[in-house]
Order: sequence, then C-alpha cells, then structure tokens
Amino acid sequence: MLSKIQIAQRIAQELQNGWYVNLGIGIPTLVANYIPEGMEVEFQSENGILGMGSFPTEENIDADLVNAGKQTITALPGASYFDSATSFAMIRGQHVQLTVLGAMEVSENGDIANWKIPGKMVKGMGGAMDLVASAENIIVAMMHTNKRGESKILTKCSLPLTGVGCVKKIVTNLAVLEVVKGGFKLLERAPDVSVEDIQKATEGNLIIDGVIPEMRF
Amino acid sequence: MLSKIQIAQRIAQELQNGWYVNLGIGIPTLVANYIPEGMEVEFQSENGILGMGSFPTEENIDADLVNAGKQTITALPGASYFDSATSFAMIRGQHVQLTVLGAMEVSENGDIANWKIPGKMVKGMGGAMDLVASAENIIVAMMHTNKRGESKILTKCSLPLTGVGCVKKIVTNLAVLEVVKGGFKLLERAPDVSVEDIQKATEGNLIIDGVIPEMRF
Amino acid sequence: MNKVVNNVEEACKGIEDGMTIMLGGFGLCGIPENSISELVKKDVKNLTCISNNAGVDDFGLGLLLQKHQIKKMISSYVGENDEFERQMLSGELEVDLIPQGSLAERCRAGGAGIPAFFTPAGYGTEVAEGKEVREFNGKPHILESALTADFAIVKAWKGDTAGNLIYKATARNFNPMMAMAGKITIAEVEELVPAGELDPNEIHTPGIFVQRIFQGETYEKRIEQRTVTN
Amino acid sequence: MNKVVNNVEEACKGIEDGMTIMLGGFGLCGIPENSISELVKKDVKNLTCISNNAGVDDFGLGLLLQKHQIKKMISSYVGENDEFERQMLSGELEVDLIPQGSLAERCRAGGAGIPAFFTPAGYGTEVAEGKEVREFNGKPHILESALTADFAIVKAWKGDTAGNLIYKATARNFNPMMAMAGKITIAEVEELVPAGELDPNEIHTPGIFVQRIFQGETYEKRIEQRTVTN
Repeated sequence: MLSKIQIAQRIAQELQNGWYVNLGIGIPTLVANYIPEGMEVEFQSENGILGMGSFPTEENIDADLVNAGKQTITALPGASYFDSATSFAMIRGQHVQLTVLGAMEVSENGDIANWKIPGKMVKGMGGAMDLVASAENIIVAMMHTNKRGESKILTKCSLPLTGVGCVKKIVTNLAVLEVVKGGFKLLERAPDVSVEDIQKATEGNLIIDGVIPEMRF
Repeated sequence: MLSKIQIAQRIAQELQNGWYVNLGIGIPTLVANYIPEGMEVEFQSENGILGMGSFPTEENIDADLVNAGKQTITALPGASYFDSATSFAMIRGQHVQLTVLGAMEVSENGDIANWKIPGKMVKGMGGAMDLVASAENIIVAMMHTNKRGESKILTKCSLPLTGVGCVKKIVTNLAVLEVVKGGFKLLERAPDVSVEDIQKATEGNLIIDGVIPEMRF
Repeated sequence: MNKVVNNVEEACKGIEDGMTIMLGGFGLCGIPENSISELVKKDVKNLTCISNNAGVDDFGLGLLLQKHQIKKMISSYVGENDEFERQMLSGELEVDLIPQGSLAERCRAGGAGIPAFFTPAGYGTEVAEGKEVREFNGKPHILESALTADFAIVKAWKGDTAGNLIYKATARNFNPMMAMAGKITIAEVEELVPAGELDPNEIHTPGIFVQRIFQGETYEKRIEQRTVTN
Repeated sequence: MNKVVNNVEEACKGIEDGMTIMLGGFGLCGIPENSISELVKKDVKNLTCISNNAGVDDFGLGLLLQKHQIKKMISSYVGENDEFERQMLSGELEVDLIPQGSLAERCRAGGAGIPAFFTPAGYGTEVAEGKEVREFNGKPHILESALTADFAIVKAWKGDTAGNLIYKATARNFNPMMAMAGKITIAEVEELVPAGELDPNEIHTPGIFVQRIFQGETYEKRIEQRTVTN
C-alpha cells in the first residue's frame, strides 16, 4: 500500500516537460515536491498565480500572496498574477495541461464526486467543477476505499456529482487505474498489493488485461 | 445653418459633469474642443484608452499611442490603457455615458445606418455596431440632408442598418431633434433657419409642439 | 475626474437594507476590510452578498453574519465559518453555490454587457438544474447568466483620484470583475495618489468602473493559513 | 518554462497553406511586423486571417494581400487598402465583417473556453442574419460564437523567456485576446528579458498563453495618421 506521499510521487511520474499543472488541496499539493529532475513544470493556482513557489520564510510572508488553499506562498521567477476570470479562462480554455485533485467517489464512466455529502455541511465546490469540466487531463489522487472500508471506485457515484465523464486516470494507495470504455483498466499495482486485493477493494468493473506490473519509484 | 464646428459646439452643451464619452470620427471628434468651462469629462477611444488628450507635439509622437481614428494622440493624467475586450466591456456594459457619432440615415424609431452603401466599397462597421447597440445615450451629429439635397431624417432607413431603435437625439446643421414615439420632435432651430426649412428637409414625421426656440451658443 | 470621497461612511452612503452587494477577495486575501466594518456599523440588513467566500467567524463577511445582516450568500466556497454553517443548517441563511470560474465569469459578464454565456462547468451536476444545455464541439455546456449588484466593494493596493486601481499579487482575484459589475462601485485602497502618478500601462481596473474611492484607515490583512518553510 | 525560439523563421514553423491565423494590432499599431514579413517570405497561401484591420497597401497585412496569400479576412474595418478593395470587389477575397467589440469578445471567448455568448451588438442588422436572437432584460441580443486559430501572432513591448508579455499604450488592443485564442501563440517583442525581470504584477499576458517568443529584429512602427498640435 502506498502512503499519501507515495501517491503523490507516483502521480509526479505522469508530469511532462513544459506542462502547466493545477494541484488540488490535500495529496495533490504534495505532487509539487516530486517533480522529476530536470523537468520544467509550472504550477497554476486558480486564485490567480502562475509560477507558484514554495512556502515563504517567516520574514517573507505576504498576506497578499496565497494559493487556492489560502496558504501563504512565494512566486518563482517568471511568475504572473491575474484576476479570477483570467485564471478560469486558462482552465476552461484548456491551457492548463494537467489537473490533479482528490475525490470521494469515481465511477466507471469517469464521473467524479468530491464536493458534497447530503446531510453534511456543504462547503461549496470552489473551482472544482470548472476544473473537472474543462481539463483535458485529470488525475484523481485518493484512497481506494473510505474509512469504513467501502470502495470509492464505483459503477456509479452515489454522491452528488462534481463532473461527468471527465476522469482519465486514478492513482490510489492500491493501484493506478485508467478510465476506459467499460470500466477501470488496472495499469499498475502498489508494491506488495495483489490484483485480488485491488479487485476486492473495487466495486466498479475492473478490467484486468495480462500481467499487471508493480509500480516503480 | 450651422457649420460642422457649430454642430460640435451644440453637442458639447449636452455634456454633463463626470461623464465618460466616446466620440466617433468626423464632426463628433470636434466636440472635444468645446467642453464647457469647469466641466470634467473623460474621453474613451475604443481601441483602448481612457483619458485621451490632444494631438502630440512633433517631439512627443508615439506610434504606440493612437485613437480609434488611428491618429497619434496623447494621454492625460489619470489615463489608462486596456485591451479591446475590456474596451468594449466598458461600452457594452454601459459604463460610457454618451456616444456621439455620425450617420448616413436615421429613422423615426431611432434606427441608424452609417456603415454601408450597397454597391460601394464596404469598409466595415468597426466599433459602431457595438456602440449603438449598447449606449444608453446616443447623439447623432450629421448634415440634415445629403449632397443631393435628400433628407437623411427618414420614416425608414433605406441603407443597411447599424442598429435599431437606438438614437435618442440628433444635431444637424438645421436643428436639434429628439427621437420620440411617432417621430422626430423638433427641439431647436439653427439660427436663421425656420421651422418650414426644417420641415422641408425632413422626410420622416416631424413633431412640432409649440414655439421652437433658436439654438443658443 | 475626481472620484474621491472623504471617508468610509461617505463611500458606503446609499447602501440600504435588502440590497445586493458584491465584495472582492478570495478567502481573507484582498477583502475590503474598512467597508465591511462600516457595513457592520451601519447595521444594514437582509443583504444579498456575492463574494467567493464568506469570511471566517470573526473577520471578513463573518462579521456581517454574526449580526445576521446577510439574507443570502452567493459564493463558491464557504467552508471556514461555524456561524455560517449554523445559519445555513437552520435555514436562516440562503446559500447559492456557484462554481468559482462561473462566478468570476458571471461577474465579468455583468460588467461587460454580456447577459449570458455557455460554459462546460457544472454540466451534469445539480448546478445545471433548470439551466439550458447545449452541445458545442461535441461537448455539453450550460447557459449561465450575468451577475450585477447595487454596490460592488473592492479593495486595491494603489488607487488614484480618477478611480484607477492596481492590485497586489493574488489579492487581485475577484476585485477587477466585481468592480465592473457594480451599479455603484466603491474602491478602498491602501494608498491613494493623485491622478497621473500611476502608469496608465499598469492599471488593472480603469477608473471608469469606479464611482467612489478612499484610502482605508488600517489594514489588518489577516492570514488564514500561515504556512512557512524553515 | 523556456518559450524562446531563435528567430522569426523558427517562430513561424508549422504555419501552412490553408490555416487560420489571428494577428494582433489595431490599424498598424501593435502589429507583429517581423512575423508578417516572414509569412510573406514563406509564401504560405490560402490563409484565413483574423485581424481587426487589413493593413495598408504596402504595410501590415497589405503585404500578404499583395501576394494573394489571403483567402479570407475576418475583420471589423478594412478601409485603408486599395488592393484589398480590388480583391474584394473582384471576388478573389472573402471578407467576413464583424463588429469590433464582438470580434474582441469572440477571440477572448475562444481562449477562455466559452463557446458562445449573447451580445446586443448587431441585432437587427445583417450581422444578425442566421443567428439566434434572445431577449434579456427586455433587450434583444444575438448569440455569437468563439473564434480560435491554428496560430495566433501577437506583438508586445516587453516579454520574458517564460512568455510573459507587457504591451505598450494602445498597442495592446487585440493582442491579449488573440494570444489566448491561438492553438499555438507566437509572440514577437521589442525587448526580450530573462524570466524574473518583469514584475509579475504588471504582466498583461501570462506566459501560459504563449508557446513561442522572440525579439523582433527591427520595428518600423509606421504611423497611419500623423496628427500633431503646434
């Protein structure tokens, strides 16, 4: 089983040189720490910055410079600031090559639910609906099952949707899955996790084609 | 009869303090020279400047600073530059209080034709269609009749329209007219021009209500 | 064109019970602190507030929530506020949640005279309920309408007497679009300078969008998530 | 993120016969002079050019018209060009005239993933022919669609290696929206500086919209209407 950090590390392998990337809150944020050596990627935060850097030192904190998680950040050389309409123009206009975000549920046809649990306090979708509806390339980072051990990889989402037919790839603590016609194609297993383990944790249709390799780090 | 300069002078009387104004090419441009003493108005040029000043001196010419007529201009203190989308956001969003433009024909219901003569070379509408469709307050500056002596104040426009039902006021070399339900209400006569002269030069329905005062300068 | 008002009271004159107010800011970043305090002081009620977030319990729009001045919130994310949650669950507060990009674009549309536009965001979700769906380039989109407000209140870094504004870093966020979409737009700035001191090439919000401007007395600029590296 | 190409030839690589090209500029102000010269040299044909104007006879897009490289012009105003007139009247050149504000907004929409929007401009005129009409707030509007291009070519004052652009004065005009709407966007600049030298707060076009950038060799910056006061 992968740790959250390892999920982020595995997703970082999907990065390509020259990509602009939007990372959601939680595990996705960690991806920024594992950019492959020599690769240039630039991070967009939907509140209005391209070229987001690491957290500031205590002396460099600027209340006017935060990311979409409202965390204080820094800007790298070559960064730019812009308004929210321009920010989502980048997202909706598919100028951002990769979006990584968390999910509560993903379904066989690529639907994603990650913003609302009926009966619980609704915090709002923030930029998630724009991101999932627009991105050409969406990777979901999440645990394969919920705290009660129930699969989050489903035939059909039970929670209110954030977007339909948009998820392309899922990296969980157990596996790398690709959303294809007919279900979830198992691409890789986590170290020491068997295909049977993954099958058991997957409620949606799992497509197993040939020998499934173990992830490499 | 008014000269072109006098038409501009008469229109300048319509300005109000604090207004943003867009002036079309030709007579409208001259309005900028007759802003009433002590009044603050700011000129918008739709290619991307607010706070347009006079023409530059020979030494101050900047090829990157022109107005919508492609003339070299200057910027006044408090000016701003912006892109064409933002410029027309100002216009379409009715942030510009007054638009003054020329016309080939105006009809009783406020239609305006000023961009195309069938059979002649079409130069294009430029920003005129956006301006007339959006402005709350449009004044047309023009000659009452064309070169052949035919009225340009019509029951119905014969030329392809630039916009429908948008003209509120017309200042010609003969008269000031208001577009009201049922026709052109005669507000003022040019010096030494009689109501009969205006009636003769007006093909559309002219509404004459009471004594018509002479324009004052 | 002089847009300067003497103080925050004068700036907020005319804001009345039941009005719709847009407020710039993302989280607590770039919010009009002085004007929010004045709204609390004025005690205007039944406001509809359009703001990406709803502040925290004791800062930003949270201050208006505490005093039950807000009838309805139109936001994209409201998750940092216990009083908000209580009022929402009890039904005291109406909440209209809008995807962040649609919120930004709807404000811009309101300011730009675009009454409606198609966006893919929210298609197939409850956001799309009751909205027209149309396919473009093989992809379904929903029709979203423009948002405007009786007053828009924005916060900028620098402003001049003509109403021109420059924002700082990510404190820009929703401020420029909301400045466009207010029938009356109030700008509070950290530094107010005479017209002519700002470079016309560097202005983010041209003065035409601003009706009133003043320099805020103080800015706390509270930080929500203070994150540092060592 | 390094977007720098060595020269104009490299910048224009891949522009082929029959493509749709957007070109920034208003009149001759803010046009990509170096790239236009390169298109002449490359002799690509049957281009569809989206540009507010069509240059003059011997400068700007007029140079491409002279060599019959343009099949179709999509513009708002084309009145300064005899060769244009001749080709248009003879039927050699297709022309699609669009209100200037709709042209700007359609380019922005293309870059922003908004496939269509409603505008009042052109309602009741021949521009509205075949377009959906809908009333909003008692006023009729027409539905306009997004514009995109295989290549967008823009001209900026300063640019950095990451593709960030700053325009000068009214030479900004259509350049920012067109930069957004190109599948590949080429930026030519008067001064190219290393990433980090431009203030992130002053950037007009963020580098994400630009795929290739180079410093133009020379700029004539011809003036169409030289008007002076004494």
